[in-house]
Amino acid sequence: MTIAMTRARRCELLAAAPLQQLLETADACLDGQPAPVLLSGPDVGTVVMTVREPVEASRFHLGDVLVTQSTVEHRSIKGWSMRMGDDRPGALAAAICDAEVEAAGHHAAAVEQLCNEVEHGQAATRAEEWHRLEPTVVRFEEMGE
Amino acid sequence: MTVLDVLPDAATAAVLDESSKREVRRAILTAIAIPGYQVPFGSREMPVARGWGSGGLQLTLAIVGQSDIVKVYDQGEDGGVNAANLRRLIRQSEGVNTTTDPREATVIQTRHRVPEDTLQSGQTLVLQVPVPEPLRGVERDMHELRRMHAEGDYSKMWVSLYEDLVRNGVITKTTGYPCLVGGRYVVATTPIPRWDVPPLHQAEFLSLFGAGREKRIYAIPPHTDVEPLTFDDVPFQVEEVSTPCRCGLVVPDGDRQSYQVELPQQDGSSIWACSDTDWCSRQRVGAGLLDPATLTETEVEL
Amino acid sequence: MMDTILRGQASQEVFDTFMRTISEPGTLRSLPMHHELGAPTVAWLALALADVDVAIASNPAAQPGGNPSLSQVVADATGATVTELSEAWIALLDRPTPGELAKLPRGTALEPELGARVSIAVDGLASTPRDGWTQVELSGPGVPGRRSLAIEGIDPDVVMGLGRNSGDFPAGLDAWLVTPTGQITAISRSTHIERESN
Amino acid sequence: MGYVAAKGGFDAIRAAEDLVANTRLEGKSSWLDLDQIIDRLGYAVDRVMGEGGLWDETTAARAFRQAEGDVIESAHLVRAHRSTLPRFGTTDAVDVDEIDVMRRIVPAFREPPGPQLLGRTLDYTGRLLDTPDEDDARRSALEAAAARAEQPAVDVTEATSDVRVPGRLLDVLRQMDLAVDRRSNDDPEPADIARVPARPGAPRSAVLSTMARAESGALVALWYRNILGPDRNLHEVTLGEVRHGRLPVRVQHPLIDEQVEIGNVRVTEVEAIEDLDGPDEDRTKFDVGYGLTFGHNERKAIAMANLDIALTRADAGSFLEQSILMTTDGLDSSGFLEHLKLPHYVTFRSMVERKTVERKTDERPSTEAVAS
Repeated sequence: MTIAMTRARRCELLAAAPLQQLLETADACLDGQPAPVLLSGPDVGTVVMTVREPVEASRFHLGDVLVTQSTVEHRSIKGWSMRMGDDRPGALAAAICDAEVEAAGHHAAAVEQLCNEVEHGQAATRAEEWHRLEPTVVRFEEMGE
Repeated sequence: MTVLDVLPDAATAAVLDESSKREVRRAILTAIAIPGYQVPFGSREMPVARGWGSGGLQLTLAIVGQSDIVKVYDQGEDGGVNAANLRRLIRQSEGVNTTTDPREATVIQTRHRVPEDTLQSGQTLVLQVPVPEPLRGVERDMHELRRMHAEGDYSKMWVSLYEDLVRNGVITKTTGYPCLVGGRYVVATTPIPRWDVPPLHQAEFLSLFGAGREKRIYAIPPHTDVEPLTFDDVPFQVEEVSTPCRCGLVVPDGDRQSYQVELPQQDGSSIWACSDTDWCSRQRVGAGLLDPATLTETEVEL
Repeated sequence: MMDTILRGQASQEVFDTFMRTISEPGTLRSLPMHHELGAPTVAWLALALADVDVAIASNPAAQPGGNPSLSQVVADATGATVTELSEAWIALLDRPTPGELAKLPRGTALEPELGARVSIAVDGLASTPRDGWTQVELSGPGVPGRRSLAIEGIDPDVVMGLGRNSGDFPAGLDAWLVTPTGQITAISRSTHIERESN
Repeated sequence: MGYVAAKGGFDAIRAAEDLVANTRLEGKSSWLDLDQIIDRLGYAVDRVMGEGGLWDETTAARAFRQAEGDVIESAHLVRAHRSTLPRFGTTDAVDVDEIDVMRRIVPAFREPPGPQLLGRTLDYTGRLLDTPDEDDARRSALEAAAARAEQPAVDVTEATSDVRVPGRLLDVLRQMDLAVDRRSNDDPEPADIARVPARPGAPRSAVLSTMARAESGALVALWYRNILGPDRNLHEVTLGEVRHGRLPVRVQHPLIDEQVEIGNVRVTEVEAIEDLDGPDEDRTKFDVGYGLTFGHNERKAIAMANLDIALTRADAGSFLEQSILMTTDGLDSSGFLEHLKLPHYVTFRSMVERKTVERKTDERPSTEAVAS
């Protein structure tokens, strides 16, 4: 059973998906289909990380972030992805998965299933992290009157 | 078919991409249009350290095309380690041919020298500049430095030259002698010796100066005045060259010797050699002292 | 539609022509026409130099079909931003009026690099006088002594508004004049211009 | 003969390169995997990312391995690599209030809103060199990991957002009317120091970008110089926030008009509160400086925040701005320093020549008369 999610959310989860599972899912999407058209990339490049600081509420560039971007046409639909790091296979696979769902292909459910697993995995990782951090919170004795 | 089957090979990266080249090119055009003005540019990090010719390298990479022939030399020497390294980078990145003969070269990248051969129209001299600011010795505040250039206010520089003359009897500025370009901007002539300043005046060739670490580009177009700062009654002096090269040659066409560097010997004596090794070799071949075959560059691709 | 993107070797060759002309104002050169570009020669300065960091503008006369504008063609090819003449880093002008020229940024003595680079479409260029053409003599950096230049298809007041007259030097405009067939010359902001009567 | 033949330099370079590469490859110990470097030398990796100005742990680890642990050389490799890559664009500006903390301390108050979360820090570990038996140490580490794995699954709802994304002390100070409010509605485009070199007169965004990728030691030295040295631009600084946490990286999806969070970066963030005591300053208030850098590097972020507020307060004509903008980049300073190793005999010869000429001038009678 899949939960319907927005395309933006799906792209976020595909960006975070483990490479091996992503490749397996994308390979399934390609099965029996003509080769996808690579509209751009997959290319490794940078995006400038811009932040808004609190003192003047103004923006500045913190630095660059290494990313890989890919745009494909699969099942006559455009798919896009951007993943952190130097990851050309992953970006290409994620763009194919994106198009598969947009085109309501046979494996759309598998892609959504992968996304759901990633989402649960992220929540579990975060909870596990807090579980280890929480004991380092400083607990104060009540101050005497 | 899998994702990996359709994944194309990654494009090989150039040292400087098209967009970075365009930025350098835009700065070059402004530099040429305002001779001697230090144009700020977004100097990229190069595979060589800042201070090792990264400014000259960016200029050369930005201007060369496939028909260009590039010479890179350092202290007058094509075999110098840094020159050889830069030459290899340029050749690998842009696929251009290289030479040691400045007469064949269309682009000559240099550190600290101008070729002894008179360069011609259409040739471009690219100078690696460590410190582009000629006034830094007399003023450190960058706001004030910018104002001085903007207003053409070089009085502090003149005062400093005058004090030097009074204190020392001569102007003791050695290399990178300050010059007025096009009657407007004072420039640092990189650390080239004073010997190399006269060839820049009303030259046939274009000179481009690149300071990568300080992120400045400046230029001297052909047919432009380059006047060393000096006083009416104190003529500009190039380095005295009294001893000929150990090659023993007197230059055939007369009064212009070549710039000599000193090679101290164990016994305290010195011998002297032409700093421009390619020029020296050709003179020696001309005099029958050297086998012409040795002039052919035999560098191998790494 | 022909390609409008200049890259690699072609981009370098076109740039080299612009660099050589501004190095020696008033000399005539030819743009490397073997690179067939789907844009008039007046746009080549921008096609060779612009990218996402550059703002470009053109005047109404420089827009042959009107739609898309010449600036837009360049923007699509280079990623440049289209702007007003008063904000232009590169301006593409056909038969400009002195008024249009006056709108362009000239920079300041502190930041002369903010002065615009201008590409101006003209009908003809020659190094010797021609009847009815605007005749000027150039001097200054890049010119040994004096150099004659004859220009067809330009308002003489526009020519006289270039070079040293384009601003309070070192502020000013750097201009390239280009014919439809790719003949090109340049007048940099450091060039002195004197008008000659034919 | 001491003179280099035309080909000699090239051969020597190649031989030196071989010596570097071969010594690295022929080392007797096992090869250092990138994962190992990221896992076990994390502070070095973070420092390389911060000074290299590029977030990517793998690239930083690769550079660190190639540079044999030389951080500045690693940062150079990272930046030169970045020069070869296209820039796809800019992220949507992320508000730093979104930092998801892994560590957060507030030295200025005992019990600030939100937690005093020590997180993973070396601050309180005894600085005693650990000398256990290597095999024992590995065995007990594995046992501890196995024990943790057997613990029951954690309740995923445990972490609440007000704890993980706490409010910041600056806002508390503002509510107490103790902080100068420098927020304004105009939102200037941030300076891009990779495209337009920062020089004095640059906007604050350029100063912050410069410090974010400055060499850590240079910032700390400049900070200390302003405490103890001749440049006394700092005096009573108290830290508001010190955080290590994650910031989302959001880009525009090109096919739909929506933002996509493609991942996150770890950052260190600091607020530095400075007492205001200048003649033109509001003595009843504090002002705050800001520091932010890639990775976990608290020394750098603290120095940055202190120098930010110092610069805000510095007198016109102070050299602090020029010092920050022009002297803190590790590649600039190291490159220039190292270029001194290049041959300089052409220029040195010119200097020697002037000495000789000066001596001749000194020998003239008129000069002797002046001297006596």
